[in-house]
Amino acid sequence: MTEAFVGASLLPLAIVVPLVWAVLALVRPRRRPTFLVLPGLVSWVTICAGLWWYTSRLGVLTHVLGAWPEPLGIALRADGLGSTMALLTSVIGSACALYRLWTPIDVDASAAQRWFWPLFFMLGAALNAVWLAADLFNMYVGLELLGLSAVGLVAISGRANALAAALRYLFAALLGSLAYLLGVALLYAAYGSLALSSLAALAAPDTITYVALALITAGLCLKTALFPLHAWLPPAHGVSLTPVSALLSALVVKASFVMLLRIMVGVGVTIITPSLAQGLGALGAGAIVWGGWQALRHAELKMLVAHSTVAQLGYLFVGMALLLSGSAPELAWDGLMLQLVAHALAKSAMFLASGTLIATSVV
Amino acid sequence: MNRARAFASGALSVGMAVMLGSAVLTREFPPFDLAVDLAEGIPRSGVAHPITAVLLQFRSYDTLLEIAVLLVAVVVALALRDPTPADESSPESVILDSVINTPVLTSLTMTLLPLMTMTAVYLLWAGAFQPGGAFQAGAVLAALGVLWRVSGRRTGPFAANRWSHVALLAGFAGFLAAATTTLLFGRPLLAWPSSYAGAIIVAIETVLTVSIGISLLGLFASAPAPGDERV
Amino acid sequence: MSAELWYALVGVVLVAAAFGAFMAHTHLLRRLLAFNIMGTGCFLILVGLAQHERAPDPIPQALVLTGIVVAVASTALALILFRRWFAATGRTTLPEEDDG
Amino acid sequence: MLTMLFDALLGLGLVVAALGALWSRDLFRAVVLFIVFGLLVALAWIRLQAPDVALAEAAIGAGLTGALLLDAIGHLRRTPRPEKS
Repeated sequence: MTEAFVGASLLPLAIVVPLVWAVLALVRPRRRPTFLVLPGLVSWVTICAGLWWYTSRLGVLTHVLGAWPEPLGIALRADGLGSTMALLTSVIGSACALYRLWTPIDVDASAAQRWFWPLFFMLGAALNAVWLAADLFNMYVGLELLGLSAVGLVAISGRANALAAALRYLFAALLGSLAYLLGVALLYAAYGSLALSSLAALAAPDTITYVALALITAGLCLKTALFPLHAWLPPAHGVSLTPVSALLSALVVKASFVMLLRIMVGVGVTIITPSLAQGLGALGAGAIVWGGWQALRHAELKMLVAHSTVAQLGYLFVGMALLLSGSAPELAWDGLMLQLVAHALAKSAMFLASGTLIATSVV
Repeated sequence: MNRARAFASGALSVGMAVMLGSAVLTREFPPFDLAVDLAEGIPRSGVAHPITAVLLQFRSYDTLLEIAVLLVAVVVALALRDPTPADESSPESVILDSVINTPVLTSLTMTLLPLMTMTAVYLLWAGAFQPGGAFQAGAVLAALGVLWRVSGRRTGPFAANRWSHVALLAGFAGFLAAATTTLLFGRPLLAWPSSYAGAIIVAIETVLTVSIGISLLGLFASAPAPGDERV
Repeated sequence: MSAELWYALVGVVLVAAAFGAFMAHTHLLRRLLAFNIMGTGCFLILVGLAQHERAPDPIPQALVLTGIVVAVASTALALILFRRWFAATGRTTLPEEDDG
Repeated sequence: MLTMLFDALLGLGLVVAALGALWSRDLFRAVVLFIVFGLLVALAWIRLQAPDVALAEAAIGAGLTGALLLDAIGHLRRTPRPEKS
């Protein structure tokens, strides 16, 4: 077996293994899930670390699903961005899972205990599916899986404020993914293909492409909670169980951002004018100011941290604007990656720490 | 609704119409056509009906994730079931009940039961070479389950028990297993050898039909509490 | 005009009308209706425009089948949340204090 | 000619049913119009030579979603709490 083959086989495993654990958690829901969850986490981190290692050695890895080559079939593709995000997901996901296992402080319903793990592993699989996707419609299905499992995790405690936050989140997510799907429909009608790789070569600056990109951008910005489309985020991230807040802020909002980044770089880079890119950057700058101001005004710790996510996401859009306006693309790319990784680590740690702080100070 | 909100949503609606309309009307003939690839791929796919070939061969990974979406919805439904269980004898819905629950309907359901089951089986079987397939057949099964519940029954083929739990999971678990097994043979995910592909697809579709039916029904009632053996 | 283009344009009108209604209504069930109609309009555009001046294309049709199942799963999830929310508070809308 | 007339009427019917479902004052009537809309869309799918989608739309889009929504309205009406609008 060649090294490239082993590396490429890790791509589907990064998605299949969490799915398998989701099924196992459904088949035998237990009161003490440690013995079920720990092997799942270990295998998940191992696979993602292996994927990252192979990608850093061999470059971009591609796995042609069903042996049907693109654009008729679908491929999974791991580049530096995708495999880094997958590794980050497995590490942060494991941290949140361990927190959940070992500090069961904010468990307030037995239902939450029982149904948490299937949704948790589904969320992990969906995140990896988005990081490794290379097809526009496949990204849509991955995004829906992500959105519904995230909404489920927010709502799982069944408290009224969690239900309100979940409903607000769900309706924003539904509108966002529908706008995205409209854009995809237009792109398929215009180019006859859904594979990012073939679209990159074909994209032309005509009306239908601009409209499609506008819809995709609007939908994904709503899902990434870019100012001023951010109203759904603070309640959803503020009222959930602590490990769920950490997962949502660190990883879930970045999924739609990474999709937008891939589409912009793959399809849009030749047709997005610098002024359009600067417009996105301006919104990002607005998010930094507004999110920071709102964070200052909130007294409740988790709401404060949630508003800081709005501000930090703004930096990502500023980075994307720099990348697309093309003055120093490599520097912008480095900055983006740094911000993606740093914010994910810092924000998940902050949520987990604030959860512990709240629990110990109340009791 | 206040005036500003009405005005803003009207403006958004018109803007959307202009934007989409201009895009649709100015589309030029696409440079790319998958019809050739499709025509070439279908003979090797193991199924004759192009849509089934797309759903379970060319884009089978989409379908796998889609079944996962359905499963997530059912899991959330189970997690958030009404904590106070409804009175077992009460009908599912007042409106549906007044419209539907009559002696005529009850006897009609009994007549429809075998008929709709046959329709589901036919659709499943037809999916290999003409319109039909797991989703349509599953939807017919779910519709049958809805009728069954609305006419006030809690027992029988659509009751909550261990078997409905198994049936709920079997579709996704079976599909996932069939997808992953190929990796053991050094083939890509979901790449079934073309000589077995037809049989594998029929098997997957059969299990999926039952699972989709039970899932959709579970979403409707969110009461066939699978695995309700409280721990 | 081909029938395909006609139905794609009908889809455009449906999406636009439903989008407006989605933004205008606060009642969650009405928003859900609007979401479903918007989705259907989107599917009509997808298939209609892809098949305009071309042979029937099974790929968008299969995508629509997937989309319909995803839409019904989302709708069902929204209804479950909505019913629990209504049972807890008696409200059919979201709390509007930070609606913006 | 006849098919063109049919297409024109069906498209018009779709828009009218959708507007009714979106703006009807009575929620029950809105949902019924939504189900009618779903059945009309199934006809449109047949005209677009997509019988598979027509089947799924009629069974899931109109049938199941309609039943889900009707059920939810029944739930609203049964509950004694006053409905805020």
